[in-house]
Amino acid sequence: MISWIDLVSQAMIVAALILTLFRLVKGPSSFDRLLAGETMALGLIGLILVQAGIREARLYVDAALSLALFSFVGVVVFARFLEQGEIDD
Amino acid sequence: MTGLLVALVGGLVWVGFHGSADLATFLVGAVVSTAAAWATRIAWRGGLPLARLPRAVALCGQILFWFTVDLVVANAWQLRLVLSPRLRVRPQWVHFTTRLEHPATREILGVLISLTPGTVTEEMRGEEVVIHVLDETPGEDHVAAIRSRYEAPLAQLEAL
Amino acid sequence: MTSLPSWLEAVAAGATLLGAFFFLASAIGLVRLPDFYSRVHAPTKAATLGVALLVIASSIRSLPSGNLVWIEDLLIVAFLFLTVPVSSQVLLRAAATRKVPQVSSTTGEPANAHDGASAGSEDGRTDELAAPDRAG
Amino acid sequence: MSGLLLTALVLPGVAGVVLWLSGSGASGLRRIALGFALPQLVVAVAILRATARGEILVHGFGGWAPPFGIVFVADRLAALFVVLLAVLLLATLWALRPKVHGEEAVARSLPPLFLLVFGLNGSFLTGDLFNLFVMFEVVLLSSYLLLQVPGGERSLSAAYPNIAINLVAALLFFIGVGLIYGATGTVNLAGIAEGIGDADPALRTAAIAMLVVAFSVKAGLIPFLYWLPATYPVLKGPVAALFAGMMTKLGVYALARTLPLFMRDTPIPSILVWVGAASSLIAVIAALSEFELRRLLGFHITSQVGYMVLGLALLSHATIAGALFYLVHHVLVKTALFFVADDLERTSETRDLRSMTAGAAGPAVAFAFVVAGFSLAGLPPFSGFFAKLGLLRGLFVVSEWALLGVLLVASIFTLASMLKVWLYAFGAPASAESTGWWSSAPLLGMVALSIALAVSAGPVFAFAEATATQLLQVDDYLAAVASVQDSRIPAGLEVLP
Amino acid sequence: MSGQFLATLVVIAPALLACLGAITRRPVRDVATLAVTGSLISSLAAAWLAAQPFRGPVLVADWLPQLLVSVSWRVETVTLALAILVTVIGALVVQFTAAYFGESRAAREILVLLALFETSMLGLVLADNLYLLFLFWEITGIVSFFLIGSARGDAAAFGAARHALLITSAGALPLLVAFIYLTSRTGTASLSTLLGLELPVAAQTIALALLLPAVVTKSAQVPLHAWLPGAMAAPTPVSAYLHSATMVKAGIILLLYVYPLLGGSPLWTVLVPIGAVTCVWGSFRALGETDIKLLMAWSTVSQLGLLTLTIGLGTDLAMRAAVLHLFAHAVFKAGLFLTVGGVDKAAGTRSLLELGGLREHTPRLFVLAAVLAGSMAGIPPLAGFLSKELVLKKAMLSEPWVHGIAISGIVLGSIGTVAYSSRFVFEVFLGRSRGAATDRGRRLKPSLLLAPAILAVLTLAAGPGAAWVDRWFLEPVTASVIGRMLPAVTPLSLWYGVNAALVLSLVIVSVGYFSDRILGLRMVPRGPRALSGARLFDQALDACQGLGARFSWLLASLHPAVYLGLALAAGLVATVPLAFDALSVSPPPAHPVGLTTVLLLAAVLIAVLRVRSRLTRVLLVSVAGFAVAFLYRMLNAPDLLLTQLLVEVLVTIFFALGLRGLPPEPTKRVPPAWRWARRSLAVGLGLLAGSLVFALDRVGAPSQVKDYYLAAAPDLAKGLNVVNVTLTDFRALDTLMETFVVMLAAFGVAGLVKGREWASTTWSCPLDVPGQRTGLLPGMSRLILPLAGVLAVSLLLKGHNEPGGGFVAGLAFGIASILAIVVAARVRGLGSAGGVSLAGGAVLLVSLTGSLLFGAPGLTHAHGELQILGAGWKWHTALLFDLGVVLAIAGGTAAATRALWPPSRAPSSNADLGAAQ
Amino acid sequence: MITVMALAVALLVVVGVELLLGRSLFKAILGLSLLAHAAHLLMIATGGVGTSPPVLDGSGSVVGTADPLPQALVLTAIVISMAVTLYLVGLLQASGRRLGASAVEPALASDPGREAADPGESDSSGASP
Ligand code: NA
Ligand code: NA
Repeated sequence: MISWIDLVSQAMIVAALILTLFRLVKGPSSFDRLLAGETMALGLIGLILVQAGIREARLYVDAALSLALFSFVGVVVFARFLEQGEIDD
Repeated sequence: MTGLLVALVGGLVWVGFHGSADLATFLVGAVVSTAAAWATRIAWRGGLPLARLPRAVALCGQILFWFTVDLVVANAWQLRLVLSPRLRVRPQWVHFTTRLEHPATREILGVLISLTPGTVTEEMRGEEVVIHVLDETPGEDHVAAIRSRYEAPLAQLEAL
Repeated sequence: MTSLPSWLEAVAAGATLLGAFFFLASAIGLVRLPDFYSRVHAPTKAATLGVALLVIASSIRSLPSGNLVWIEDLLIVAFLFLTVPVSSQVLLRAAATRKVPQVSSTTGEPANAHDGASAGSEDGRTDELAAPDRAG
Repeated sequence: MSGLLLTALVLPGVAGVVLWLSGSGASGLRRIALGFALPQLVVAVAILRATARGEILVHGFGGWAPPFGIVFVADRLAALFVVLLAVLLLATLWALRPKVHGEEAVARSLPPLFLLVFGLNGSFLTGDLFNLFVMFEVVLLSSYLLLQVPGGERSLSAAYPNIAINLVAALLFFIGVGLIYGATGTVNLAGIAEGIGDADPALRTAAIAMLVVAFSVKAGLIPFLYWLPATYPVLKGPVAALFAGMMTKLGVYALARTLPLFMRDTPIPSILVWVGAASSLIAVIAALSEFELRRLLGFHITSQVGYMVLGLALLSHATIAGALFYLVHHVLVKTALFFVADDLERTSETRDLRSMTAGAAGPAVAFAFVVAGFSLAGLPPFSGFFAKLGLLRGLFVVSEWALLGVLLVASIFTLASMLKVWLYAFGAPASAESTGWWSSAPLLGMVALSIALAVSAGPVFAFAEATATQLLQVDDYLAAVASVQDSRIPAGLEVLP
Repeated sequence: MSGQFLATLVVIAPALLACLGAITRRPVRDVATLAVTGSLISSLAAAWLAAQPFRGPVLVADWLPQLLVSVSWRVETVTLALAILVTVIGALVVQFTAAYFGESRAAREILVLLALFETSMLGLVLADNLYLLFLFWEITGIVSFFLIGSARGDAAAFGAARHALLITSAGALPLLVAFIYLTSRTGTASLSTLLGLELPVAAQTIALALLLPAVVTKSAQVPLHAWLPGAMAAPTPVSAYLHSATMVKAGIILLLYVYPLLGGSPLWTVLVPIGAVTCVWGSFRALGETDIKLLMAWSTVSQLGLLTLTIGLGTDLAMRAAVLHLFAHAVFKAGLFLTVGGVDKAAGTRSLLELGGLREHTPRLFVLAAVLAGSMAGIPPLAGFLSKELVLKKAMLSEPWVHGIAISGIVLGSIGTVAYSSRFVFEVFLGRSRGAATDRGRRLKPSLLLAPAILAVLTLAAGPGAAWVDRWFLEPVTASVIGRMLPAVTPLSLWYGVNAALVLSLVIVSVGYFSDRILGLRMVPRGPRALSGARLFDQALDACQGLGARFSWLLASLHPAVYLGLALAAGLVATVPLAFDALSVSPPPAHPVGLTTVLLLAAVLIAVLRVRSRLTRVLLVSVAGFAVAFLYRMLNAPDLLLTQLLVEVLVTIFFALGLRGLPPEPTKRVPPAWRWARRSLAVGLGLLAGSLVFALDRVGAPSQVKDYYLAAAPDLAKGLNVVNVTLTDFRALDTLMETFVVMLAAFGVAGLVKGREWASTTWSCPLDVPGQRTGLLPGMSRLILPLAGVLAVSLLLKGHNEPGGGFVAGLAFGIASILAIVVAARVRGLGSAGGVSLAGGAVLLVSLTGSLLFGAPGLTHAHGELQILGAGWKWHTALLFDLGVVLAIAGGTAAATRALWPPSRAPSSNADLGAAQ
Repeated sequence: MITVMALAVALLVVVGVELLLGRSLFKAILGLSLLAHAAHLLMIATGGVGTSPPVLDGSGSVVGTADPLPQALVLTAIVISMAVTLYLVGLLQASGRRLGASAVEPALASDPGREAADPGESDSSGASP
């Protein structure tokens, strides 16, 4: 049963990722894209967590943890330069 | 005091990182986090005046409670909004002045506003807080809710 | 290592499904909401409730191992609580500064509506790097 | 004895770090640099002396026996390269003077220069294919830094062509290592040599082809040479000389190392022979049309690397010996010619032969050019003649008449472009106030070495022959690597001295 | 005195003494004296050796024994005779040169070069070792190059010098092959030994065929003769020596030397037509020349043809004739050139259109010229008559078809010779001046007449002393050439009675004189310009340059993408068989989650190609990185997952920094053909690369190390994370070097952007003016930064047993430091980020060498357990190593970030930055 | 997983090559990153897939454990390619700022006059030719 649920959950997250990808590509503003990028990182964290039930999978949680702490830095830096108009939208 | 708190929290976090709750792990964690705090002390302008722990914990609990409630209730509400066939939103920029004095508590307020569905902090500049409200539901005063649920306990925390 | 009681299993399963569902919902929000400022709200939700639920599930599942790995899972949530508001705030402010269009139904004005000139390249200041490098 | 190998690696690494950390001025840095380069030469010579006796030095890093740990191996081939590099390093440092080339340029050149040597020495000594890949990267990155030392537009616009092709090469190298691992189950060179026979032939060929393409890019063979004439004119003069002497030779080294070891049973070497031949001929004709001195010389590098590669790829004793002797000659002479180019460009303040003030450089430079240029063209009595003779003899032994013809024609074109340089750069008598002999000392040093090579052609050729023998007798190499024992420090440091 | 010493002395004496003079900066007169002395010493030594009974090779030293190169001389009558010829003429030319130039810098240079040339020519004639012979052969060419081009700055002279050197060197290459062939075949490179061998005719023919180009080029045979008239750009004394008497004879000498070895080849006869054509063509061109020096040059061409023709007759007697004519020609032609020099000095011109009546002013020169020219024309009783008579006689004895060619060649050529000889004498010295400044003709210094006079005397004396010449010179030398005594032959004499040769001689002289004096015949006035050899050579060289420009364009000037595509294609082309193999088997079913990931990846990648904005592309590629990271997760590679994610974050940040203020993307559309080529290449390479995965799965060999690593990591290396153990222990050297790669890249970024390294920049980059705006970031980072630090340390510490390790921790610290840069108004300490990085490098180097102290190889780790506070604290030096990695990576990342970070926007800080520079 | 990897590698190479061989320096950098991913996946494929990560639990059982060596090699390669990408981004920035160029151009052939006039530091005056 667990595996069925995992599969469905993963499918939902992947579906979410695909929708997010749509937003990333579509924009229209660079901020939308950044937002979508960040959301995709969250989706990856979600995927890793869904798979984290078994012992070996625990080994991947550190990755999720690191991503949770660091993925926003890229957004922050990009947002800075977008705000200052140094990167074309 | 702050240092002790940092060490304590850090030790616990460390235990979490390592998934083994023995004294040695905790001590290492405490040392490491103290060192980390020291190394990044430049970023710590001021510091958290958290002197009285029990009261602080109680206030934090209060905040956490409202936070959880908001999270569940407002999320459900927002879920409905997003999934409704005819999606109509009335966003609103709301400016208000916080009575919180310390930068740290102000920022915690800002974070809490963002984390609860329906509102996102746009700017905090001194006392001025600007938030973006996703859907201005008539009859619901976001600012009032924020004031009562988060600002008030934070102010009490400040006062400690 | 003992196995999990079935009710806990069920709770974990439910949390997993619900968490994933919140992800999906926030993604739908991301797609459907009309302007950038509204869309910022979406991932904030996924980060909060979605991840929190997944973490609850994963923590429950890790219980039989007997050690405290679930703290690590909780840390994920804690970290996201720290970082996601920051990034949404930064994005929001930057977008407002750059005057990203918003739905006409919006009321009020963002913080930077009047001081947009304080940032951005319109102020005519040239960047150090763009100027000829005369050093040496 | 095996500590020597470690020392040869560590010295330039430490030097690089120290130079970067040091706050002293360019002259001070140069003194520090010389302080490291001299012992480097001593160590290199010590390695050479040991290997000349037929010994193969090994050093098993981490105390792990191969194929589990990385092992350094110094046979004659490796020792030869290490010594040549140490000599070139000294000459380059000697030539690179703050007063002449600018304080900042010298200060900025020295640290990456030593890290370049760090990577090069590592490449020559390593007995592990993946480690070689990493060493290549160190070399590459250092060279990128050195390329930017002169500053200016041209440095910058030369960067991408240089980087891109080398990255593609690195990519192929990496995949090639992967395929080799897939085919033989190891990345240890000796292990590969042992396992390659049982590997799937198609997989083996694919892997080796990738490696060879990667090495060919490094060696500047046709059609992958475009980065070379773009790069060499940009570098600071003495650094360009070191590059000219050693950078493409890294590719040659890699081929010399791997061809006999594990590429023999594939069709690749026979293809490589023709790539080498085409390079030697086409590049030298291309050189004929160039008017920028260092660009011209850059094409020559490809041409002569072509000689060496075809000699190596024929995998016969005579041609390998000829190619190795040619290599020694080429390294000395090509470095000398780049020193000449540096002198000429500085005295006449241009890089274009057409606008060079003929005779601006002094008689010392003219003399050096005569020796080096005619040597490059293979004219007697200079070292190039013996080098050419050795290769021709080798080709004769294996009855490769067409290749022989290619070599002969290429050498005439070489002469033609040397004469062209002579016309523009030295066509008029030296001016009275031209640079003196002392300022050309590094150049004359290289020329003296080239003359010494011609005079002592016998012993050097004997070494080349012994090296060829050693390369073809793979068993010696394998035995040496197999002799590395597990020598970890037991728990608790019982072996404390 | 030993033979080795004397023979060596013969060779080196001239150069040695001249160089001695030049190095000690003696005046030209002294240098000349020294050079003449050197030549005379050589002469005497050669004469001494000739007087000794010893004949054979003497070995001085082995040079490159593996290739049979040695320094050894051939002490034979012919070599010694040639040596004497070279040195005597050398001495005379040097004397003349010194007188001709007077005190000048050029004279000193020319004298030294002449002496060097003399030595190389002596080496050539005396060398026993074939390679030594070749060596001197080439040196004569090189020295000749400098002598011809000695008028530096003169483009025409340079062109001539280059022409000469390139042609003769090209011709010499097959000679080298011939020598290699002979040595490989016989195992000896000694000419003496070789001459005693009997080679099969086929081998003789191969060797001769390879040797002929050298002869044809060096001795200026048609059609490769054109360099010789060009070489007249050299000063006249130089031409006298090199281009008439000695160097151009090298080919003839070589033929004489190898005659016993290769004379049996039927190919030998081909020399006859070559020589005949050259003889005729040279004469006819000489007839058309108005510059008397060029006239002499063409005359030399003609005479060399005559010599070649004679040798081509291929009999012992023909060799005898050739030897005689070789010496005779050397003497009279050297003399004639020197006379031309005298004319030039006396009249200031060499043009027949201006000269005339010079006898009035320089009667003695006229006499000398008449004698020497008479010898050239073959007028009895001069030496030239003797030798030409002999040549004619031999030619008549040959086979019919050879006979025809030879006789017609000789006759036609000689008629021309007579004609231009008479023209030279009559038009220069007799009649009246045609406007040349003969009126200003000074009396020539006696020193300018000495050398021609001696040569004239020699040529004059040969006729009457024919018997003597035969007995003491011709007979022994010929014997030495052919390797045995000649059977009884008619002795050399001025008078053999009336025979066909004599009749022909008379016909030649009279027809020649008649056609010049009476008909005023001027054959081939200038020669058709298109057929001019020098012009053809220049055109060929230009064509080569053009071809080279085309090659250069193709090889180095196309768009880099072409070469990159080539390299990729070349690298992957060998995988085609594997691909076919892989595609023939149906692939295993795909994992559903994996497949979904790949579909997502595909969507992302397609989007990468289609979107427009750079930022979108960066984000998409970063998402692709996430997808790959997730594949790592599915491939059971937790360390890779962790590393890949942090790398993606870091790289995205760098792109944010790197995209600032860029010019717009290039808009020029790629041509459709190229686009299609690129697309097909991309798809093809993609298919190949993808099929490699299947191939590896199907035919891959098992790992030789995996089981050991899995066993040794926990037991010996004391780490459970085998990947980390591999990185810090089994293969720690990779890690060490790679860390340096990161450091270099980081410092390189600084060098690129700022144009200088991090060390020389002062850094201050307040992002926001403090207090103006806050937001959540500054406050939250107070929490985030220490947490990041704790996380990084944790990743470092547990890396040995769990996912993590130095790289990951370093990356985490690096990202944290970027955050700090973003947040902080001013972060002290970051200024030394590069220093931190280098400190990391230092730690790594320490751990590389530290184990040596314990007698263990580099990078050997130690581990143990310390008892403190009642608990066992495990320690492992791998941690120290990883610490170095952390420092280097984190420091490097921070340094690179700082380099790319925009400088402060506040005007005050701008001023600071300006001041710092 | 083999099929998944093969597909991923093929996709990455196709798009990587397409980007690398274009006119834009920026795209080329992205292309190189993608090609690096492909190479890394290929390297993992050399060791087979395995069923558990090469992080041991101390129980001594290593059945089905993935080959650690390719993973270690790939980790090294990831960091190297990161370093190179950093450098390339620096190059992108420098080309844009100092040369005003965003396109990959054939290597500059001889430009001696200018170089001679300004052999020292950078001159960032004009756009790239
Ligand atoms: Na040559
Ligand atoms: Na050459």
